[in-house]
Amino acid sequence: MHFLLATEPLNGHPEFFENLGYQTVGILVVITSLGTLWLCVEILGRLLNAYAHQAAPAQSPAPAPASPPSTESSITPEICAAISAAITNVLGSEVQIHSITPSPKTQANPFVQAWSVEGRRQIFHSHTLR
Amino acid sequence: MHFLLATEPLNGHPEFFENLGYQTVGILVVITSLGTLWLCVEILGRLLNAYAHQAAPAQSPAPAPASPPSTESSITPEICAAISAAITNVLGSEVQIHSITPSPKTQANPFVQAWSVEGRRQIFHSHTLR
Amino acid sequence: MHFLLATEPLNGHPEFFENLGYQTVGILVVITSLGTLWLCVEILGRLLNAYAHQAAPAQSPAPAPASPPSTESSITPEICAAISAAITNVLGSEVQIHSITPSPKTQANPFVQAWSVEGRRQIFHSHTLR
Amino acid sequence: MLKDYLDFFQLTGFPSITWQMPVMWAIVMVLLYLAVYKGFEPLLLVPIAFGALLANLPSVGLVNEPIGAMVSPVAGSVIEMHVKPGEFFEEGALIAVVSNPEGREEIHAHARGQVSVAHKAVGDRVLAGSLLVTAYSSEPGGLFYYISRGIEWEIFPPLIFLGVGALTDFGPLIARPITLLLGGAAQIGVAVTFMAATLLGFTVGESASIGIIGGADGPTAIFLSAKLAPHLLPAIAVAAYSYMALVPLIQPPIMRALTSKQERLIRMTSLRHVGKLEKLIFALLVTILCILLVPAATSLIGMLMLGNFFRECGVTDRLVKTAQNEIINIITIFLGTSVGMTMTGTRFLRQETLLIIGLGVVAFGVSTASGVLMAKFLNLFLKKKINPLIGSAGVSAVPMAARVSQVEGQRADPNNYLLMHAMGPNVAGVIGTAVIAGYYIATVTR
Amino acid sequence: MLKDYLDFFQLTGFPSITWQMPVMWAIVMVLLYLAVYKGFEPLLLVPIAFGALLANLPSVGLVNEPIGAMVSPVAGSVIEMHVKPGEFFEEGALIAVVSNPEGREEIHAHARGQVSVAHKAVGDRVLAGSLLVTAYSSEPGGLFYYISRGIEWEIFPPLIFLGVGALTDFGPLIARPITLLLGGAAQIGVAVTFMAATLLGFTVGESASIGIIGGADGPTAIFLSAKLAPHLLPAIAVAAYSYMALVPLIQPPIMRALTSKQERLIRMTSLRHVGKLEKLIFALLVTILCILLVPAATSLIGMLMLGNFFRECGVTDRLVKTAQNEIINIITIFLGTSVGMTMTGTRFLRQETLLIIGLGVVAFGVSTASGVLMAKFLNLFLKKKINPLIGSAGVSAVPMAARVSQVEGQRADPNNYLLMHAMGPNVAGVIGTAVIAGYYIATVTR
Amino acid sequence: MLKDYLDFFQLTGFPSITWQMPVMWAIVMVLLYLAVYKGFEPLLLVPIAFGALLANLPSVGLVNEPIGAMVSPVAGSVIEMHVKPGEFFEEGALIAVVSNPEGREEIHAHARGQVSVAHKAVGDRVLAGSLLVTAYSSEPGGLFYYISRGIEWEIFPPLIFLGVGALTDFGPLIARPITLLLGGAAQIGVAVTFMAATLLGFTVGESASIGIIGGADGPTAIFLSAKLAPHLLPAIAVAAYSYMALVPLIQPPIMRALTSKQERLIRMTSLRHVGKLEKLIFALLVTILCILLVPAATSLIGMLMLGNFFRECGVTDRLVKTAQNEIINIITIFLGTSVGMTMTGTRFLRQETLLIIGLGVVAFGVSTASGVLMAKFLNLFLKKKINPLIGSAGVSAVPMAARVSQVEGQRADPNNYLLMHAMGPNVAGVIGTAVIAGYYIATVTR
Ligand code: NA
Ligand code: NA
Ligand code: NA
Repeated sequence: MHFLLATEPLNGHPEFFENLGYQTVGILVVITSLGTLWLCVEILGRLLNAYAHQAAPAQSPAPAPASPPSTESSITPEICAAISAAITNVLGSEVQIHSITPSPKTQANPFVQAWSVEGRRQIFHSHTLR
Repeated sequence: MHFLLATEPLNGHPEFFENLGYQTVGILVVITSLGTLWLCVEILGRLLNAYAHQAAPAQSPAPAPASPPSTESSITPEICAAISAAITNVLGSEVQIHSITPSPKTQANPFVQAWSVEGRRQIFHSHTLR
Repeated sequence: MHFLLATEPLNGHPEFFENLGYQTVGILVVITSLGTLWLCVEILGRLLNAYAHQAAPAQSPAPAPASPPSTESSITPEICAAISAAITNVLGSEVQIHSITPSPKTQANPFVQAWSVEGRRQIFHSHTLR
Repeated sequence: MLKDYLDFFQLTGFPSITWQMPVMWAIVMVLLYLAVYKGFEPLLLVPIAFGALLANLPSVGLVNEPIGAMVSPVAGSVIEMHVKPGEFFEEGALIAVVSNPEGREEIHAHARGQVSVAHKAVGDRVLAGSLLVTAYSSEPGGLFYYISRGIEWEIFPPLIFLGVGALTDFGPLIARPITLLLGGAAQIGVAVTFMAATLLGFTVGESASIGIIGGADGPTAIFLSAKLAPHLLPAIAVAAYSYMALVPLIQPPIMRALTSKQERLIRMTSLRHVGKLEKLIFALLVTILCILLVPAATSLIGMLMLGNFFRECGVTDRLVKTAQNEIINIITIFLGTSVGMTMTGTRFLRQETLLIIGLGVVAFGVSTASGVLMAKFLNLFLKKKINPLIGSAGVSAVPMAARVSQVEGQRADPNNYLLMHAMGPNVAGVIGTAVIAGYYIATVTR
Repeated sequence: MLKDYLDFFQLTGFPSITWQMPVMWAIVMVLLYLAVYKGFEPLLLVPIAFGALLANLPSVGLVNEPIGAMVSPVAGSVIEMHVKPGEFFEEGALIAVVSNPEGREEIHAHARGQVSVAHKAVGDRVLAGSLLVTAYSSEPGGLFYYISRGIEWEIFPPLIFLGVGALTDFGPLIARPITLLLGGAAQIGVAVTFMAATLLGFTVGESASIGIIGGADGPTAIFLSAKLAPHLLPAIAVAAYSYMALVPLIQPPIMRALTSKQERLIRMTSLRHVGKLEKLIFALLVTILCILLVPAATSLIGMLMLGNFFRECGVTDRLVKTAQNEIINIITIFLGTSVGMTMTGTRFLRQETLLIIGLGVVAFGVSTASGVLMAKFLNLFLKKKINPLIGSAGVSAVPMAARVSQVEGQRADPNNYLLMHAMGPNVAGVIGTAVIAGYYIATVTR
Repeated sequence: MLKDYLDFFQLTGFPSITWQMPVMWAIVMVLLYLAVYKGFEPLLLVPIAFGALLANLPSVGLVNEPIGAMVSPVAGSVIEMHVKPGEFFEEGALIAVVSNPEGREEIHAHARGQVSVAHKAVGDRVLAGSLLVTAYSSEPGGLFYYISRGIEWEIFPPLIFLGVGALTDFGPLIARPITLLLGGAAQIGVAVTFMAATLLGFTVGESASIGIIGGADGPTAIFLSAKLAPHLLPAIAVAAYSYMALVPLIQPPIMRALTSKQERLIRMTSLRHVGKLEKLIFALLVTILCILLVPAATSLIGMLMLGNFFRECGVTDRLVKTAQNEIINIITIFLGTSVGMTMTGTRFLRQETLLIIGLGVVAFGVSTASGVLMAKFLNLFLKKKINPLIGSAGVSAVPMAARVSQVEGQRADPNNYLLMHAMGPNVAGVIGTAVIAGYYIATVTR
């Protein structure tokens, strides 16, 4: 495919202000791209959530009793062990875990939290090859 | 390697009967190829079987007592489970197995049958990548 | 990179003595190469050993009590089994092991020996693909 | 600087969006939905669809040929020549125009570069393949220019067949070799579809490639259409893999229509055990016989049986595992995306594609029917009857079609297990399709 | 014979040792020490360093081009032509000399051969790419002539990205998409370093390649410098991978200097669960948007998201495992050694290399600072504050930079777990760097 | 139509069967029998034999070169030119004839195509490599035309060596480095066989390739003969791999004849533990020294020690597993079949093949003897005696030859374990053979 070059391509040794303008445009392009992406993902998330809430009511009561109310007591020893293992794994054994308390702002239930931990663990494991 | 073209190669937009003849030859070629193969494999199987029967007598009595007479009672729970697992695996869990009875025409002993089941299971597992 | 050909390259059908000389040079080249390597490795080994001995004293007494004195009784059943398995593995099952006695000249402790056995086992396993 | 920023959007892909692109994006979404949520051959359709997405975005550096020799794609006269030795040109620049009675052909630059030699001048006559211009550029070709060599050079399909051979147990076929004929009969669907395509106005090369959809064998279909009708490759590949997934919907009505209740109840004797030696000789036999009879099928049949020999000989474990896993997986990723990459809107959004999709159903249907009818025909002569429901498995689509035989058999008699019997014609269909593909390659001019 | 033996040493590599070689051996030893004993990205630095060792030995048959067409690398006049048709020549023989106002360029033979045609004579004018001599040889090119095609043709970096995509969970980014802006802001380090490099006298192509070190993304850095400044590739690759390993040393002081104790104590709300559909749509969104906005980034972004789609769709297990393991491992071996192979003493032992290493620290530092400052800037508008310590993770260097955020966060408050929050900007940085690389490719002339 | 059907058999391969083909099929069966039922290096011999089967069938599209430039393979005069620009030609058509005092050489078309340019006319003089005709075709080259590039370009053997290095523990060699000399001495068999081959009328290039069979190192043998005597490659490869499997038959009588009972009873002191650092330095030492001394061995030695460095450094686990498995397995499949593909009847069914097979035994025998005698020679000077039975392991054939040493040792004294001691010369033999191969490459003209 063929693109007309609207701007002269930068070449050789440009002057300072020419270069500054060029770099600013570059950063704006990056921010525009990632910003657009942010908006799209934000909208997508809300759409899917709205849809999920519409679809959920019929089935949401079912899982609720299975997971106890999300208080501090909800951190079972299993979850504790999982978190410890994950953190040791990621940060090395020289790190000590003093206590695990659920973030007070967190609405997610412990299963979701465990999922997060596990998800992160996978990420950290995977990225050794760049 | 070089082959003289005995027939004119088919090209462009042939007439109906020319095409019909051409396709019939094609199917005959396929049937000839696979038919020849059939004959060869048939002969091969008999040769090997005849050879096996000549070689077998000395050792065939040995395995016989090990496998009980091939009656209906020969389907052990293990074989039953193996067959169920294989079939569930292949046909999905919506299939229910009502009963397993050895085919009355079958001379093979349960070990051969189990082999067959296992062999098929492997085939079905393997062919997910085409 | 470019190398001047000091010697005329050998080509066509050389005479016997020309060829003999040529081959002798070839073998000398091989011996020179591997001989130099021998010397270097010999020196390397001594340097590293000397360094290790300098560094060792502080920590060498520690492992000593852990490993019992390296007498004939030091061949534990585990090591015996490991050696048997390794040898069966390498030499095939038709070989029978009559007895395992530590080589009288050996100063190495059983752990080192076990290491050797394992190391060799790996080698033998690995080299099936040439 | 604000101007520069706005100017930059001249460089983005937005001005290059054509009406076909969003249409193709929608098609891609449908394919991905079928693959991910409906299980339509996802291992192939996911890479194909994602490749098609990339092909229908205004990408740069993805598919362009490397600069070097620019040749005339057709015979004719040079009527325009836009460059002189030493001149620089941009990507997409018009280099020359060649004209002949059938129209005019423009030669564009695939990347920035500089002309070294102009071999022809305005007015010169050229042949297909004549060198027009030699140019010089430090830009390489696009990523998929290189990866697609595996399709252009017909390397990927035989390597997939190497893995398929390593995954296939020909035991059931060897135990009852007459089922080879069922796999042969299913090729009638290929021949009938070929004729139908010719009647609809396709050339013979195109018709052969369309017909082979009825063989229900992805790699063979890709191999043949890369050779005889590369411009139809994406439509044929998509049709072939989609219908393979639809086998459980397409086949049963045909099978039931062509068989009586009594025939569907036929029980078949258990298959005998097939030993290693027999399997090894079979692999060699197929290789020798098929290559002698249809030399043009060599690379498919040869690799299939090489993989199978690895599998059965029992002493090349490392190699068989590599063929079954690494080789087949790596090639599948590259094959799928390369096929998708050819699926540009201008090529895919045509009436031909609809015709091909329609003809594909015909092909599968006739193949199914021929297999069933061949089984009924053989039953006229056989003492040990064949349940005609296994005839439909001759279309290959391994192992889907064999499963369909099993399910239909159990619908008539829940205690009838046709699965293993259907594997014979199922794998025979793979050989049959390779044979008829070889016949077409040998006798059809592109 | 003794004479022959001594003569043989004329054939050995000893006479070809240059002063650069032992210096490079020492550098190789340092790199290997860092990789093996200090854990500096060993998967890349070990092959690079070993390749560099081979490149700095008087090897034969390792990197030479195959004989065939010899073209002039520059425009000018042929002032010497040393061969005639039919003549044999040895490896390294001087074939021709081309002269132009900027100097004289010698064309040497890469292997033994025989001249078939001499296309030019003394006094002829030639262009870059003009054919000088066609020759014939039975010697192939060197091993790494062929393997390095993967870098020259820009195939390896996108294939590595295929594997990276298959290894990356974009969930944390999708759960809090605003962190995309942190990954974007970190590219300011790239732009600033570009400008600094230009001020130090590098050309724009070189400066862009140097700046991208700040992106902390090995494959992107290799991709860009192979395109815009291939002669700097080894220095840039070594700097990029070394600094990635040094992230835990470079980042913390900057992070602490730019944040208040209070900011470092900010706790962030737990991330919501992100479902499969959302992840799949995200992969397609990134592909479409980024390619539309920056078409030149297609092969990087396209392969990254293809691998990620394989990962998230759940039905292509075989393919995702192959992309995560076989493909990425095989390509890493070849990529690393090929990069090392370009690291010859004459190319590496230059002042530029020191400047690049210096500029690399600037790049990492400014990127880190920009990420942190962007987080503080966003906090001016946000109700749910972002802990600015995760801003530094926007440089990518996955997952090292996110670990640094976690460690620094816990230094302020041992109960604050920033790890998962830092993964968002961390993976956003990969996309951001690919975007700015695409911008440079589209707008900078080599 | 019946006529058409019968005509079709003109298209089959039957008319192209030559007397050599069935003979070669029989040879293939023998090789497969040895590989599958006798365990003769099946990983190599199965692909080689299956490749040879394909090579000796009248295949189509398997090995042909792609159409494009047709060059004269020899110098001489064009005495016939059968095509004109614009003309179409069929596969196999005679294009031109070049004649010189040594005979006439016909140039045939490898596929259908159309002539673009005829560069020469009848009467013109041409050199080897001169362009005769440029043609155009949509047909690609054959599958193994492409796969065999790995042998032609000498890529496969070094990559196999990468895997071999990753599989080899040089510990026993480092623990007792004097065994390097045993591995060196075994190369005397190579030199002696070279001389014997020359006396039997082979050229030096051929003789070097035959001699190297005595090195008992498949990849090195293939590497050298691809370079110096490609027409003998199949015979040499088959001989090399077969004799490696026959080591347990060939070596023991020689070993017993050359040693006294007392010598066979010598017990050797246990090997010391070799640490990681020592192994890493060893890998670098071998690389530097061998390349300096024999630059032509670079690609073999370099890849061998790169693989070994991966193995021993302990931080590149992913890479070492890939080198040991995927890379070596994939390349083995392609290498083996490519070698087999060169084994056509016209090339293999010659007196030379019998001579090569005979010389191969000589090579193995003399190598064995030289290793044993070198051990006895060294014992004259050593305090800690070497059991000369481990000298024979210097031929490499890892680990077969070391096993033979162990078995022979235990025959004399059931409590003597020579296995680990024999691994030293065994792996030294690999280096020794690469060194002498490098010597030949540097000094022998093909
Ligand atoms: Na089929
Ligand atoms: Na980045
Ligand atoms: Na050797």
